[in-house]
Amino acid sequence: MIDKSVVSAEAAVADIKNGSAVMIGGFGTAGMPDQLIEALIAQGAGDLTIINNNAGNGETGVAALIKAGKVKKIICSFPRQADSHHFDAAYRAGQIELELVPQGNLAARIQAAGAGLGAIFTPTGFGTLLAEGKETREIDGRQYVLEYPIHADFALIKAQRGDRWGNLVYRKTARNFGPIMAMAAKTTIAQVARIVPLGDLDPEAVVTPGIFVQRVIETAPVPLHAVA
Amino acid sequence: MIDKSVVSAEAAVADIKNGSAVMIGGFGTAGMPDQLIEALIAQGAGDLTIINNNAGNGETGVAALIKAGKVKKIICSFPRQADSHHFDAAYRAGQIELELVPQGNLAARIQAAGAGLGAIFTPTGFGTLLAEGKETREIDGRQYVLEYPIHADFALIKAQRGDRWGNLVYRKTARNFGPIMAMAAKTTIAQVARIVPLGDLDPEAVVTPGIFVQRVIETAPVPLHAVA
Amino acid sequence: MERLNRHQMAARVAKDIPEGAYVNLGIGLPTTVANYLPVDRDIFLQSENGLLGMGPAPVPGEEDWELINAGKQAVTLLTGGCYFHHADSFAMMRAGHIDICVLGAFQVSVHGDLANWHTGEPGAIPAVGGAMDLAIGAKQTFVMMELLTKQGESKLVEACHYPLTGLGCVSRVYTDVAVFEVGPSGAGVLEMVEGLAIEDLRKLTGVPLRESMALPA
Amino acid sequence: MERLNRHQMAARVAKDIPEGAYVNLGIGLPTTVANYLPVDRDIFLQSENGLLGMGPAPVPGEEDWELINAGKQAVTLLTGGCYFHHADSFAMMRAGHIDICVLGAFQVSVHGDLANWHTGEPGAIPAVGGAMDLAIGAKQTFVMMELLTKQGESKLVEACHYPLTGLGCVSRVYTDVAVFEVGPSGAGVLEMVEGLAIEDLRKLTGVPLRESMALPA
Repeated sequence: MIDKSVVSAEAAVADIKNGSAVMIGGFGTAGMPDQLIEALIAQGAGDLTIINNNAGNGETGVAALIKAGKVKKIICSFPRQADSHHFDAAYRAGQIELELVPQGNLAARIQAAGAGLGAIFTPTGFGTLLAEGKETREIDGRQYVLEYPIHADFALIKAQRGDRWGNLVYRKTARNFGPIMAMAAKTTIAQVARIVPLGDLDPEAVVTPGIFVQRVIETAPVPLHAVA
Repeated sequence: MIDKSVVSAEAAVADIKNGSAVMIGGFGTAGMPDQLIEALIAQGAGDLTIINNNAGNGETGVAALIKAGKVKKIICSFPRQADSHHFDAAYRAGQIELELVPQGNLAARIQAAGAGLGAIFTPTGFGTLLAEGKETREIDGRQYVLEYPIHADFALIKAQRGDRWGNLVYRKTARNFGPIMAMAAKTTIAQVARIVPLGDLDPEAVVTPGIFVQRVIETAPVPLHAVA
Repeated sequence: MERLNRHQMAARVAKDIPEGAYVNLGIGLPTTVANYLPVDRDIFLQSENGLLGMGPAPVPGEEDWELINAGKQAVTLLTGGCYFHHADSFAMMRAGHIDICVLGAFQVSVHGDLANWHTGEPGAIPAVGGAMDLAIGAKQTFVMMELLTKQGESKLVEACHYPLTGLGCVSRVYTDVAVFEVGPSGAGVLEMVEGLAIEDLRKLTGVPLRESMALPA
Repeated sequence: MERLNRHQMAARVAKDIPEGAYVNLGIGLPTTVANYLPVDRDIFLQSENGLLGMGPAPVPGEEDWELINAGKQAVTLLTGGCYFHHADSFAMMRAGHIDICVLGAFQVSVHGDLANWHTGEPGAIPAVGGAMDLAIGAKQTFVMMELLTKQGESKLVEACHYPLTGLGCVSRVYTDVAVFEVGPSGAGVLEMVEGLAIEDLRKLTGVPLRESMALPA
């Protein structure tokens, strides 16, 4: 019997190593897998390359990971925010490398990795600083930039419900990068509000098929009415 | 008030013109929009370029369109089948042009069109007849072929339920090419078993958001219990 | 001359959004356009973080922080709206499924180049978000901005000197004193506030301006 | 020497599919492998037309023709299975999410080249389906075929003369008389039916063959 559920966030992230590339889901705090990130900080792996839309908000999640000095490089679209002070400080101190990617290219490059493509020609960014030095091509009268897939060793994502085969459904706009990051990482770890019996998820409504998920942890139990 | 429902299949396909590129959903007969195809044959437009996984089965659907002499070219992955005699005859008589595309490249090229990409490097087909004359490139030690998006003027697809904003859900493996064709065509027309009131479709379970669908027709009414 | 305030600017942009349009409103000033869309029109607001059919802000106290917009403000979902992942969301933009996107700007050139993501100042931390995708992806990109900087310099320019967001992507510019069309053949004036003459605009902007007062009502 | 029949070949392949594997079985002979997978193991069958967790054929009379496999036969969905669209389905293959795919073949070369989609005969109508995607996408591609054609020619060859499906993609070949490993360093024999010697296989195939009888049980 295959059961991808793991007893704790600590156990789920135990094999993340120094230097790993780690995708972290979320758009701001919506969909950010906070318990997995806390476990990762406690676990101690450093020199990480983090792929996330932002570069941390406030004191928790990706911000805490940066504050703890675990992040060598971040690939993101929107690092500078009102409450991104931990990233700002590390960046100004030259302690963190930034690869800034337009958000749609970030999504497309992650999706390309999950789909096994070698590269894509995307129109976004053509003629801007963010395409400097990159190969470009005119196709059917429009200008495109060649962009490469973004792969990762691990993806840490947050979903609403999951089952022991790793099938996932999300909640509202907390879905964001979860489904495509799950496809792009070698090992995907999902924190879910509730692990449900196999068959509870409607097969027509599963958003992430279990093939893309290796481990599932249930976060602190929440009363049923709050997770419906 | 926006209402994308159209009164009949005839009205829905009325503006398809000679020479149009038309994507048709379905894998074999599962997901084939039979009523839209019948209406298209009756409507009379010819010299069509058809994009479909197959090249018709038996006497109905794409097979009937070919038999009626409306198809100039077909882009598909699997034309030759036990019951593809209308295609076989037209092909051997030199009356139809065939662009044979590996099924995954077909899906990826349709998805690339729907996502606004200019081209993609795909590993499938490298070193084979189907990549002859195409640009190739080694990326990270793997060989890829450059493939271009497949766009269409129209997509005719079949879904299970739809609403007046064009949101769609599908049924089992009849989903297949529907969601990606809807994204790749200028005008997408969906035949659905039932048009439901706005709000009846679970926003977490909508597979094709209404933005990708321009017209919805309800096919012959079916008792409720048969379409649940 | 009476300049439009931010509310009036938002109302002016809203007037040009037809029923049935799929629209993305950028963060900041453009977000306020939503408040002026007529409630009897079905207009579909898309948010880059994965929703279509975005509704107004929730009643205070009823915020759901997993239902937010691109600016990370709590929003609601209209009946008939739906959720999707980030790749599908940006496919909507990049392939022209979005009819109109409304963005703020540091500068817009008369040819429709847009600069709105980075001042290029040394030490400034750049952040681009979805701006580049929106700018070049939507069928039409509208810019909404005050015409002049606080220092009195025109933000409608011959050529942007801030780092570009996209080339030739803007079609129309809504400002506090006039509405402009921009593009390959340069800039034209579509509308002006009362009391302003086109010569005044030419002086304020320092760029060549056509009279193009033929905007259909 | 007793050749394996088709059922025995299917059972032999099934033995090498571990619990938890994501597997795609090609149309024709490989489809029969499903019948020999132990029911007490969770093995996930994927079908290119958009389902994961494919179950056995339905009871006759209960076919649902919107629930079919790649060969367009009626199937069922296991509890815990799900549906998805074609782009996601082929992403599963192309990016190596599928652990094992089992395909039939016209020819396999000692280096793992596969020919299974087209005889290349004049007048033959080509059809490729998902074969090329499966062949090069899965982590491991197994071929399942009778070793000899009806004319007695070896289908394990030095170099395929039929049009290729993929280059160097096959890792193992299950036949009615032996199991081979193939790859960059050529072909090796992992198993033979009783009564057969490696010299017999060398004669039957006409290709150089290593002894590689170290397959873990």
